[in-house]
Amino acid sequence: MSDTKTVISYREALYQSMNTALSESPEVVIMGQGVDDHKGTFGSTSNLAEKYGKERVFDIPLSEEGNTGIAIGAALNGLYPIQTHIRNDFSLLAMNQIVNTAAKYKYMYGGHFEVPFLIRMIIGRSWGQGAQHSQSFQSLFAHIPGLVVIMPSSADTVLESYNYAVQKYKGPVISIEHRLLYDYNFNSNYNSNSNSQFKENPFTSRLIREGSDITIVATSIMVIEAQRVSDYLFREFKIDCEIIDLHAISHFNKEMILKSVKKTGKLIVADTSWRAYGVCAEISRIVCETDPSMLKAPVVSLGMQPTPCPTTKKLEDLFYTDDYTFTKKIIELVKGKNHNIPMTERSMNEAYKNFKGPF
Amino acid sequence: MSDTKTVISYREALYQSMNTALSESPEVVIMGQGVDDHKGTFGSTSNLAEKYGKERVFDIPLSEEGNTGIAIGAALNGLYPIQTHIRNDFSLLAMNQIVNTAAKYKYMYGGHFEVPFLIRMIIGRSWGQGAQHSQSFQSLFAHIPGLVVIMPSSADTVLESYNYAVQKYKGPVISIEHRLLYDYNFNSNYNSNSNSQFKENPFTSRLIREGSDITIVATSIMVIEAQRVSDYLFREFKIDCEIIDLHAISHFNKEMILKSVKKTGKLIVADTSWRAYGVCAEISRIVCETDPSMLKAPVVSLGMQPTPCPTTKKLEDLFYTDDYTFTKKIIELVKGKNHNIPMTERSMNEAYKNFKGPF
Amino acid sequence: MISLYKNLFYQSLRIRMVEEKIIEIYPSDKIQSPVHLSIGQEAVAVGICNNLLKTDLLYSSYRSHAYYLAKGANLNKMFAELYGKVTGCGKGKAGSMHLAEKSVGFMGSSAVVASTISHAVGSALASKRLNKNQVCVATFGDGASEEGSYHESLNFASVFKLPVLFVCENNGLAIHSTIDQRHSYKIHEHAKSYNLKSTYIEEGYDFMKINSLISETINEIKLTGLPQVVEIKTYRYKEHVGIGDDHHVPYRSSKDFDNWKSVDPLIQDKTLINEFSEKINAEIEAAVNFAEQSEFPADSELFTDIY
Amino acid sequence: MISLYKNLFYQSLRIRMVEEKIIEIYPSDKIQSPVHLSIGQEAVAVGICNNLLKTDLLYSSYRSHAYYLAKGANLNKMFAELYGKVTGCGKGKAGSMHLAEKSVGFMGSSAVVASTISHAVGSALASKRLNKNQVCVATFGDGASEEGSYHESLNFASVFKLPVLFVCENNGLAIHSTIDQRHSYKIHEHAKSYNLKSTYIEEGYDFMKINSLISETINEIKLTGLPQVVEIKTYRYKEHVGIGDDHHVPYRSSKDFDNWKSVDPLIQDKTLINEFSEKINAEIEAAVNFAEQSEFPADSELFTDIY
Ligand SMILES: Cc1ncc(C[n+]2csc(CCOP(=O)(O)OP(=O)(O)O)c2C)c(N)n1
Ligand SMILES: Cc1ncc(C[n+]2csc(CCOP(=O)(O)OP(=O)(O)O)c2C)c(N)n1
Ligand SMILES: [Mg+2]
Ligand SMILES: [Mg+2]
Repeated sequence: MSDTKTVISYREALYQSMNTALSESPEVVIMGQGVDDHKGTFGSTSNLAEKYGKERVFDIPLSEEGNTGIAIGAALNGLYPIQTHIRNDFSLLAMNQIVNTAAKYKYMYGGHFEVPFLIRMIIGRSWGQGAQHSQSFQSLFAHIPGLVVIMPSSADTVLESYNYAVQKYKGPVISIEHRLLYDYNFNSNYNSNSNSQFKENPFTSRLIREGSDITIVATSIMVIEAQRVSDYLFREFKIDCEIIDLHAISHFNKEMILKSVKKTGKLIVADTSWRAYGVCAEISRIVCETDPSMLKAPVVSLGMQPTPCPTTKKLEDLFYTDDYTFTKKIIELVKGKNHNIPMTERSMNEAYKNFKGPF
Repeated sequence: MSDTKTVISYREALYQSMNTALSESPEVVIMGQGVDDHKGTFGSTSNLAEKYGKERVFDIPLSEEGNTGIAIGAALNGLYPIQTHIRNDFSLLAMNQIVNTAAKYKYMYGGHFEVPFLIRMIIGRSWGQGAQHSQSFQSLFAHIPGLVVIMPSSADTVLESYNYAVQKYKGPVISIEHRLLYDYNFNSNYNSNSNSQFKENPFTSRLIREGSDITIVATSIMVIEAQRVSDYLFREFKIDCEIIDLHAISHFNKEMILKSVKKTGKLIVADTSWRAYGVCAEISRIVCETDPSMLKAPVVSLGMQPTPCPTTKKLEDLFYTDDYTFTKKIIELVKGKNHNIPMTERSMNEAYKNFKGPF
Repeated sequence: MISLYKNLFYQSLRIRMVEEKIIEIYPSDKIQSPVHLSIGQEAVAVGICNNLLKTDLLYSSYRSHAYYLAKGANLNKMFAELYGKVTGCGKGKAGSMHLAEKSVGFMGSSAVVASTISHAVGSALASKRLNKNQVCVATFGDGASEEGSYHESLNFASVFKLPVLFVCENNGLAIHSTIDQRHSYKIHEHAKSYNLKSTYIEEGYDFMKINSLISETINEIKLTGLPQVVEIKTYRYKEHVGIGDDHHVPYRSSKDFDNWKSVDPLIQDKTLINEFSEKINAEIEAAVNFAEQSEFPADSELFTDIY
Repeated sequence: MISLYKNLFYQSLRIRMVEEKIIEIYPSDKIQSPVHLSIGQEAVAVGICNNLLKTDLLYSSYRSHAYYLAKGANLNKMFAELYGKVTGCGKGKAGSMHLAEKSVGFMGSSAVVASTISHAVGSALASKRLNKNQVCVATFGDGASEEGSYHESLNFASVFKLPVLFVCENNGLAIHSTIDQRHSYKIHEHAKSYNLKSTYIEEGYDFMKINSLISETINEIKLTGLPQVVEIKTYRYKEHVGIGDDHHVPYRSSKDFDNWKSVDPLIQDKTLINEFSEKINAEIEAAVNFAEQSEFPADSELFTDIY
């Protein structure tokens, strides 16, 4: 095993996985609104139509329900379709096909059919996206048996999951990507480390930081925030956070979470969506059904405020969790409310500050 | 306050609420597939078209997304539409309108618009409904700020909620009714007891049985099952269950639940849907975020097995919770696994046994 | 060699007799799943499927018994499925509303109206991309054409020039709702606005006529690779779901019913009925027997085939 | 009295100048929300709204600045909204994509393509049931007509005979995708299959022509109570979202652009531009000022107006 590390952006990882899918698997087609235009789904499908032909990478009409049914029918007859929704919000129009047919195709007919396909859905944040361009529906999909729901938080989780989905997995996979991750750079071991367990089993969670004081379960971009906050807390106050990247919202590693919470006794869940009936709820259920006494303090959950997303920046900043709150909650959980640690109101992270829409 | 009790069926309560809506509120229309036919939405809208005219009670095309948008537009211009989905499953086709527009109309435009309407959705169980006629999407809707989501479990919760929704509430209400409740008879205090707190505040939970040994939080038909099981356990073994009818899936009474769990230390949640990202998850979150130490034992959740619903009775019986399991779980929680209480495999409840589809 | 007429008659009669058997069995509660009978509509399924190869893919709705049989799937497995047995085509998990049989190209039947129309389009896309030379068929009711995905499917198939045959079985009803309450358009006229060829047959009881039109249509689709729509007027004899008659309910006229029956070969052609009944009955008895004798799925089957 | 031409010109120019002001302000990042400009398409909004009463209800898409203004909503409140201020028409919660103003019957503008078309149908249903004598208008793009709910909306409006005007602003593009990649149908032809009247105007820059057709159409709708469709060809000058030009990208030809500009009154009629610019500028400056001076919503606003 070589230890050569490469640095690639999330966008490059997406592009690589799309490129690999097309080059390695002749049955792959990428069908989505604008996948062949000059913006190429925020750069993740750029020039692939030119490279592989418009028969394999093509634009489709604005017909989400129909298009999803078409992907399912195509999958049933030998293609591997990759679909894209440039906003997660639009996937609601395809909910019937995703939930009533894709998720059930294999089971409902007694195991005789398979529907292998990938739906990429993008979630956003910041810069006035407003109520209809800011939603994050992982818990809706993960409630439904039959769907694999993932939220890649890094270049390698993209590469592992997408390559596996296309090459090995035979059912529908829903992947929710965060637009603000696209410009992040990541250390990637994917190509050097050919034996990674996650290549064979990507639909699970990752322990990405070991620590003893508190367990942070995070999804998507909140994993990055968790890392930044944890680094800061360790550097400044020797608070040692354990971070689990939940990744597989429908198939997360329960044992990993339970083991961690047993060790730390403290749990904070940071997700990109609303908290009610969301990721924190599900993690709480797992803990409560196993042994609630492992919790030595109340659980804290971070997510969107229980409102539609307002457009104005002033309110939008309150709508989302900032890392000041994240930091504060961790300190309070670990050190108690009277912790005496000086906290200055810290700014939002760089990505949100520098990001300028529209996207 | 008179204490005259009347006995009415769930179906009659539905019918009464529809009739009251039409007679008291000239802006009400009932628009739904088959609402004016001789079966009248399982009897809940029978003859209303004849009584109030086909301008007010009318059939509509098979166009769930469009129809929901039409209801929203109608609500914005002065009507109060009542829509029906004879299966909850079909509402997925309307998800975009429900989540992206109805739930956000008031907020997104700064509070200047209101969308008062009621969507009735029916869930089923038993008799080979299969994968696409058996789903129960309360948690999907309740995840979304802006929606009131209720699951009436009795005649009075129907009357309280629907009359209030139509006469007082100004936003979208989603009500999930259980088909197998339609034939149940209930004691009704609605007409005699004119001061019920629930007439003024129906979108909350109800403590329907006080007890000290365990807290049961139940939804929809599981409330009936909880009552039957609790009566049995008290009669036979003096196990004393407290039952909370969650009712308002989006607006349940947290304090009521926390108070009860603090008292009993034991919690069992019985819901009509899948457990992952479902009602038990959300209740667990509330407990965990408040004080997990109130739990003296692991939480138990009952719901559908994590599979699509199989059609054959043999597997369907395993897919749903039966009251044998319900009873057993309670005894184990209260008395411990080595409880020595003799348990015979009890049959499914009468409704499921006697129910013959198709519906 | 048996004549075309006799062959199509035989197939149609077989479907009717199978469904009449279901009616007979139903009160016993051995079939615990909602059934949507095709009685009166058999000629449509037979006229279509007679022109399809096993490799041509067909998708239908919950009203699918006729298609299952006409496409050549196994009768034993059908009764076993209705009985909820593990030997059924869907291992008992499917029931009446979700019959399918991959080996004969019967690809699915959904209980959500219109939801399989787009599947046929997608399969045609795959056929074209992978040069499989299949025709893919979507059959659906008049009600289904009201769903948005019907519009989306027609448009996609036409823009992408896909070999799809859309067949609307227009029985004039969606449950109890008549078509004039629901449609502003004529199905076969509306379809033309998507720049595709569309035809209409009034005599949905006439399997010969349907067969010959579909034969021509399929040939054209194979030749041109372009989608077409066929609308066929037909008549549902039984109630929407279940086994009862419901002409006593005033939502439709029993005069229409009488007219339809008076031209229905499966009622009128007593000679052929007599000729074929015995053989068909024997096959049905054997299938029912097979179903009765079969096992229910093991408990563990609840958790298989999800992912 | 000012002539009709001058009046419509003034309104169109005002919209264009407002959007040009947005372009000017945008780099400052004071407007933090995606803007979909109507530059090039103003005549459509003006030609429609000139024929509507305040009580007639209009729904549009995220590309709604033009409709907001043409329908008579307040310019101060618009800039304040773009600035995210509490004095905005949506208290800052709406932003560019969700302008609306109840008092003038501008009922909503959604960022989900096609999602408001059915709202107009529903409002027309209410109008009919409650005898309000309103016309309800849905405006939407060519891309929106691909969504299933468009089909559902046309059908419903026609079956129920509702006073709805559907106006498709056909700019030939959905983001960067050209119409021939997406449409098998001609919008105004397809609409006719729903048994409703449908017309087409090629000259989407010509507010006089649009105005006169819409005037006739609205009169007919008020008279008959029946829905109609109007398709208007138009041209989007700017990129789909944002303030840039993108004719350097080869997804569309700059020759078309040049042709369009050569007939665009808002470019060609220098006399009127000169006559009106000052007045309009003053109004815009005042509005920007109003926006600048206004307050952001209080934190507590986050939690109001949900239920
Ligand atoms: C999306 C959806 N909406 C409503 C229903 C309820 N439903 C079942 S069958 C049916 C009528 C369908 O009519 P049609 O498409 O003409 O088929 P037919 O039953 O006449 O063969 C309806 C409304 C459903 N199953 N799916
Ligand atoms: C349901 C949905 N699908 C996709 C999108 C992404 N999107 C935003 S605008 C647009 C193009 C719409 O084109 P058209 O309806 O012609 O309107 P135009 O922008 O040309 O005015 C698309 C695809 C969306 N907002 N909503
Ligand atoms: Mg029909
Ligand atoms: Mg356009």
